[in-house]
Amino acid sequence: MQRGSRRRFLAAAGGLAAAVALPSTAAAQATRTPFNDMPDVIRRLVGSAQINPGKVKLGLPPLVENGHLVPLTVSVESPMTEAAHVKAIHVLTEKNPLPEVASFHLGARAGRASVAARIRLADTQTVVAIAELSDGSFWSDSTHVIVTLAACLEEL
Amino acid sequence: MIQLNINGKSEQVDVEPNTPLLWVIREQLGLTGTKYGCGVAQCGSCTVHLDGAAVRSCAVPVSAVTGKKITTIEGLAAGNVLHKVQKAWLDHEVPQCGYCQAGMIMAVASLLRDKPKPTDADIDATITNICRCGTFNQVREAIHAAAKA
Amino acid sequence: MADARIDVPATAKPGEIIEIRTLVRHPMETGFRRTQLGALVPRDIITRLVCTYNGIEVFRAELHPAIAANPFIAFSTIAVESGTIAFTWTGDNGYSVTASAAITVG
Amino acid sequence: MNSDNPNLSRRFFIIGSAAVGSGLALGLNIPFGPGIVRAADGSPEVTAWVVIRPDDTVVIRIARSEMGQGTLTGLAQMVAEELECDWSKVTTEYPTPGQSVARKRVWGNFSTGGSRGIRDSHDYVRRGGAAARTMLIQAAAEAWRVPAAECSAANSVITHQPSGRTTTFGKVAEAASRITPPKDVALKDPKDWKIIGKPVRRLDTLDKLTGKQVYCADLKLPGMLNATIKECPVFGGKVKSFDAAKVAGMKGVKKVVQVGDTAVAVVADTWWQAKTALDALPIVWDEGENAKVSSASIAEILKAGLDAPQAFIGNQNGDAKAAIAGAAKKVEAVYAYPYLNHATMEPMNATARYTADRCEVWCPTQNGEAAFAVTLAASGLPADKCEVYKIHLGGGFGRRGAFHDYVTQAVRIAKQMPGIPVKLLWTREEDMAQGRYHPVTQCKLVGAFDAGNNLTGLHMRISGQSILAAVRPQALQNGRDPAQFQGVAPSGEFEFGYGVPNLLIDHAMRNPHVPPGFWRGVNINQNAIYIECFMDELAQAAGQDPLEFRRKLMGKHPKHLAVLNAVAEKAGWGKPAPQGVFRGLAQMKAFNSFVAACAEISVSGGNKVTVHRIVCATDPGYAVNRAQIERQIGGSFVYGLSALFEQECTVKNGRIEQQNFNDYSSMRIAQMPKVEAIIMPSGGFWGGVGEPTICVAAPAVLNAYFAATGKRIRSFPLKNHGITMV
Repeated sequence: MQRGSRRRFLAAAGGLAAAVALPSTAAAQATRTPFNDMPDVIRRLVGSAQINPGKVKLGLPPLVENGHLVPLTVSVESPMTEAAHVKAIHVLTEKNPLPEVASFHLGARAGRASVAARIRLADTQTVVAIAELSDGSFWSDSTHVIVTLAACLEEL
Repeated sequence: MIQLNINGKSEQVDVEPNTPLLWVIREQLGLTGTKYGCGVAQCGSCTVHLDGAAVRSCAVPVSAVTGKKITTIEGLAAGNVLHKVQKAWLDHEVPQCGYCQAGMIMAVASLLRDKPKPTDADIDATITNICRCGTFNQVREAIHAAAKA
Repeated sequence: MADARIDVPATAKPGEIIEIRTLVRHPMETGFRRTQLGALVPRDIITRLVCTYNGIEVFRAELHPAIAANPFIAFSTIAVESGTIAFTWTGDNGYSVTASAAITVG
Repeated sequence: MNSDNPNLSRRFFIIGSAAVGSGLALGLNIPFGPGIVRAADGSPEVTAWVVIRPDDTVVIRIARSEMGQGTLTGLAQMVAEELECDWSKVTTEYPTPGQSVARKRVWGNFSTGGSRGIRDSHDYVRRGGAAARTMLIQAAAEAWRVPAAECSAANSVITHQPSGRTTTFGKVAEAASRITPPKDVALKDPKDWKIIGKPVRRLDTLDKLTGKQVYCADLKLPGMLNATIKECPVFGGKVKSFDAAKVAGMKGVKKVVQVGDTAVAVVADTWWQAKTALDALPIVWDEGENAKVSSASIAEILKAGLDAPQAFIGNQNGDAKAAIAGAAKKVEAVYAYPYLNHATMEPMNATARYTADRCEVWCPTQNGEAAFAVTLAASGLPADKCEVYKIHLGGGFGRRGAFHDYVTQAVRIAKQMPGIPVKLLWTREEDMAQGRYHPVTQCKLVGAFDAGNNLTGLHMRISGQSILAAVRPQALQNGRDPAQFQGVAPSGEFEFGYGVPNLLIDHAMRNPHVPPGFWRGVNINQNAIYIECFMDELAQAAGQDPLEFRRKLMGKHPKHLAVLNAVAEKAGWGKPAPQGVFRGLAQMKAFNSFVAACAEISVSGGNKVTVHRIVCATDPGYAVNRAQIERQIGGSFVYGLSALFEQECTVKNGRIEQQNFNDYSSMRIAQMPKVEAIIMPSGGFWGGVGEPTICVAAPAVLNAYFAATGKRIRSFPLKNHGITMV
């Protein structure tokens, strides 16, 4: 939020008041045992479709110290029209306790298929971004990130 | 302006009189062989000679050394010839990280000036520098070798 | 710091792609950390961010424990008309926070 | 190297300063992009590991950090062995992490910790040397138009055997650098090694004797300013306010800056001015809840863990609890081990220069890649706009490996003064207050004997702080921190050396707020004291000799036993010691090496301990340089025994009480025992050297103290019991 001049809205709502909003699946997820089954999760996301390399650009630093706060960007080449746009971008990891990081759902109204977030990486590993396009095709990019702290702990 | 005689050269420095000699040596004169380790005269990394005697320069105000001959590690060798302590240190491969060794060498050079053939007890009583890498057995061997040189 | 900070341009031209940045204060407790007494700290995360533009959803994110504390999410949308861009974060333990910003398009 | 030349030759001055000068020149001037095959001085790079200059000088690239442990020389020996070069022509240089990123990590991991510098990289660095040799030979053969198979290399000379023609590496290096590296190369059989295994002289000694060696704290860049810093002394606390106006007019002061949420720094012309101003600067801290914590409150939490029902199991066989319940005789003891600071001789420091499109950092680091990672994060710039230059370390011991808080600080300060290089140097007091401390633990041990005095069960309950829980909680194994069981693990690098019919070793995790870190040896330090002192307690309870008692339990651990037997034999265990001298034993497997020690001490006045001699054996698989291994053994004992006798970091009002070497002392030469090293590499595996032996000194001395006095000391440091080392 560096653009101080453009930031003109601070919002705080009574967070806990809306207890009704708890979806039943969240409670189930909350107790999920750590297990990274990235290939299975990807398969569930894309079904029987092929995943093609290309179109997606995943931006992560090549090295991070502890992985607690890692800036992430994903952009996808797309005209972002009603006829041809990115429907979703999924980010996954191969060695975090759970593979899912985030899924971003967008459409033609986004204008540009580009998202940013800050993520956690538990270990030196490959991060994968998969884009689902409106024509049903899937495209992906992956990046290897070294968590330098992991090197201190190998086989301890 | 304070007038200093350091490694045989005359130097003038413009510092507060209570500035520790260590920081005058390191920051004003650019002689960084003398190290900062504790600032409270405990570790000996900052040892230099004042008129040949070892002192811990972190605890000596620069105003107290005018008129004295200061020798730092950079001034220990005689021109191109290593001091016998340096030579012994080389032969015995004393340093590990080496950060404390300039101070150690200066302390030992002063000891050998006072006691050319120090006993182990003399060494124990005089050399109280801290070395966290723990090269003490090589230090002791090298002192005896230097004493024989 | 309020719970949520959003960064939406106050004005835009019709058809302009605007960048929206959001930050919400939340520990995103992963469910993998341990307390001082070695007990597991239960998971407590924001699981979803929804952005609507005059009531129509234009962006949605599903979040997992691998999103860092104080989730920062940035995305874009096309300025189509004046009105309100609204945000709702929901998550574990009934968490729900909303924020909105007015935008003038013209 | 000519490093045994006592005269200050011209080379002395030129090479001595050139080593530093070229490093800096590389840092300041020379972009080093992908695909480049020339070193900074234009000499051809044969492989990423080997640059050969026309004068036959061999520059070997070293990715790991030299911090006194000798890894620079050891790794160079590895490359030189396969390269077949003239060892006297070898010099070294550090590639930078930025080059590593640009060249897809061609030099592998930079991390220098866990005693892994050599054992993790020996294979690929030797291959780097072997590939270069193959290419040099091929280049010569092509020039002579003869088959490469008819040529061989030795001592930097290539010979065409049939004709006897010769050339040198320097003459063919340019051509060799254009040859495609071989896909695979064969490595020498260890029995043919000529340089590995020899006690060759270190490559980095001379400059350390004359004041020429530039440590990072000595760095000077044009236009550089100096800074020093205070971070909230209560861990987790923040800066509430500070009154910069109070010091703004002081001589030399350029700026007072807040650094993150937690620290304040003063930037001045000189460091002494910065320190004087920071001492005078009023700072108000928001100390937070942790200000209530004390050593006593931490000890209470840990004590409760000793009997807590829930614990993570690290090693288990049979049913220890049942064996203890049904024992004819039980032995029980509780031990405790304190927080420790690394106290490297050179305090934490880093120099940074930031502009909107470039950030450069000069720092002492055990892991250049980690320093680079925090530089990227703190600067906010991409990898191709950042660079880190490793400058010689004044000690590491684990403080400069995993945590680069001091680099982050330096970048954050430099960001507030764009374009100006700023050197941040901590005071010793800051270094004591802002450590990443050896974690605190307690341990309860219960041994069970049957009526025949056979050990039937053992329960070792560790209660205390997990490093992993603090720094990488996601990597815990369902809550369990495997590193907690170093030295008592069921298998692997830290395998427990005893067979006990019913065994339970578990850990009740208790995590105080003090930030833990990796301190030379990590958790083997206290685990060795716990288990090896308790073994002596068990032997005593069984009325058996401590060596014989151990031997009976070590039938399935021949390598553990071999080092124990070696020290017992050399020390004369079982034979009378000199009058007043008492012996103690300990053994452990640590960092994949088998280590043992026998200490000989005497005690006067009941509390003045003289450690006369420690016989130490290590089996590290392969011994690359025995001279350096001996020095690591002696040095590790200084580190371990300083802690045993004199060191602890206590907590009061949430902060560390010790401030400097006056209240956190370290061994002096007068206290140093004679160290006799038995280096007995048995081959077939690679173990570490820098850390393993640290753990056996303390229990060996404690067991000897019991032999001398009949007293078991179970909490540390010994100074708290009025015991001093003389």
